[in-house]
Amino acid sequence: NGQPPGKPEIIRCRSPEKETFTCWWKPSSDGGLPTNYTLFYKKEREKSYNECPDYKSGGPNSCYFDQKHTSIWTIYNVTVKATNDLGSNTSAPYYVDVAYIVEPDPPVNLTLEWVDQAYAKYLLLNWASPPLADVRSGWLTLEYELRIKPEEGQEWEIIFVGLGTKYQLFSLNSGVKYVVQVRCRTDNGEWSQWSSESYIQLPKEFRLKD
Amino acid sequence: NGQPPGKPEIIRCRSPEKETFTCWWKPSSDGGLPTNYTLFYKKEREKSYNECPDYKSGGPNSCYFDQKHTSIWTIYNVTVKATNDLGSNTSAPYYVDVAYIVEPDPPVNLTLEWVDQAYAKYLLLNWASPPLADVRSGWLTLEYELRIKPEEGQEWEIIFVGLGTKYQLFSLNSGVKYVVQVRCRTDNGEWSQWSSESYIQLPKEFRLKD
Amino acid sequence: PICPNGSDSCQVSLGDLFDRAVKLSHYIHSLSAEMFNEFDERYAQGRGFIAKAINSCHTSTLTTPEDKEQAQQIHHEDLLNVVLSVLRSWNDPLLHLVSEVQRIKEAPDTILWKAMEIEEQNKRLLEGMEKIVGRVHPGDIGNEVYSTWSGLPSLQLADEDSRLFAFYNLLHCLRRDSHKIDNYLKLLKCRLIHDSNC
Repeated sequence: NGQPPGKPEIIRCRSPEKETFTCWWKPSSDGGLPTNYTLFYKKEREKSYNECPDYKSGGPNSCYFDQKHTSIWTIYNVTVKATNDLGSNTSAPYYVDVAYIVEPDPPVNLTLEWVDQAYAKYLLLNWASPPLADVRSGWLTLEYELRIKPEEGQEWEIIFVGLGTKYQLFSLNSGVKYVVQVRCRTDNGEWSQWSSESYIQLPKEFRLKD
Repeated sequence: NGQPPGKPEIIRCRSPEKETFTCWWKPSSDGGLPTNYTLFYKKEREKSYNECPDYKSGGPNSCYFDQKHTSIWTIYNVTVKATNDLGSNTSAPYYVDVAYIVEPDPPVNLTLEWVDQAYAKYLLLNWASPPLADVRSGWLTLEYELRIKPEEGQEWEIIFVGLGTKYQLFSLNSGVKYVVQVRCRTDNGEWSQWSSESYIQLPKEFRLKD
Repeated sequence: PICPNGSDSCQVSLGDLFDRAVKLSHYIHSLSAEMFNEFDERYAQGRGFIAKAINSCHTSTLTTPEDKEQAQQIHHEDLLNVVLSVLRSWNDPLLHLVSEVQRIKEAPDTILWKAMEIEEQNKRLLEGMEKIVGRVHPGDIGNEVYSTWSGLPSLQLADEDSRLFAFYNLLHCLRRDSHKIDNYLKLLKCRLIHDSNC
């Protein structure tokens, strides 16, 4: 007994650095029988479908396209086919242009330093772009956003920083322990996840000019 | 009798939004005779001068360059010539790079709000970018600076804010009436005028967390 | 003060020219992306336009780098010419887009304003690119290669679905090509001004 498989679905495609990308699918019912999945893709201007080059690197139910298989500004038509002994079922086509699915990894090495000089006291934040992202050649241009709150506080304050990888925060409350995170995005794409948290305990007594 | 005119001088050029610009000149002695002024300009590598396209829109002793006559890709060499019946006198050349003479209008809608929460008490400042620049955010990236002082005080404290249009100010003195203003500039342009003043009377008794 | 020693050496530096070109290309792309998204949400939901939009940009005849490796291997002179060709290919369609958008039923002002702003800024960027090419290779204002556009009749079709697809396709291609231009210019700037060390 058993049934042909249900219709699977491509649920998401993502590129971390506009050089490679991964697509994931969601299986449907397997009809009670062993079911295997085959992903096919066709690029603009190509007549026939090709099969997924790498089912492993992206984890279960995924297909990973390395640099050799990735073109930008080209529409990929991606489908996945579920097959078991009683038949097969193919997903609706999922159209994707790698230029518009870039979600970078979070920034790294976020450091916080309290600067106490005569003319100004401020918190100096420094971070680095995610290692995978080729910012150096200009292939990827990242803009950043940071958020900060007192460790005990509920509400994050979000500050859009723009292109730089350091920031000076002037107006903070003395004696408070703050937690900070930073994230990035490229060309109106998706924001990365927030970086891991960094903490700093501000010195108790500093009075701005009375 | 009478004299040839004195040497006039181009005193200032300003662009409000990197799309148009205006130059002003200062007449010198008119030699006691009716004197008229002609403004000439030429762009990089151009051999011959062109005459001012519009003497009216910018007010007296001015020349207005509309969008059609404004280019951000070239340096302008601008001179003004004073002429009367006994001769003429031409100013020294004044060089203009439109990207460096952008002086936006001041920010608007500056509001002040005293926030009194368990973990923090601070003055919350909010403002908006000048209308002309607002529609073209991204082409006109504005950064902001605010200044604050007790109403009776002499010395302003100036705080560079960066790209954001709101700010939290912590270390203020209870019971004092403060006056605040904010201004803006594009990345390599001139600071705008200060916005109109906003006032706030801080509550008498509040203790920062000890 | 600019031009301290008079007018002969007085010109905008190549670095400043590239800064302004990149700022403008970034701005044009973000406007194009916003305009496409706005049109897509308002007029294209559930019509399956994306499937028909495949391989139908008037600029697809131009050979352009399609990944990082190709973009980094191409000589900067050729990449500058690619940018010029793509920009020139959009002068005509952008002109018509502005007039035709006004005929779309209940076209929001925001789409119309963006179409006008992009048309204006595209001309400005083309002026800048010709200046940059002339500076990088004196005497050369770049090849005159560009793709002609013959899409005006389709923007004026009586059948609404076909006409809306024509707009969708044009805005989709504009988003794509403005992204290419922005990306290529950022590469060129890093290569020529910052020795590939941005």
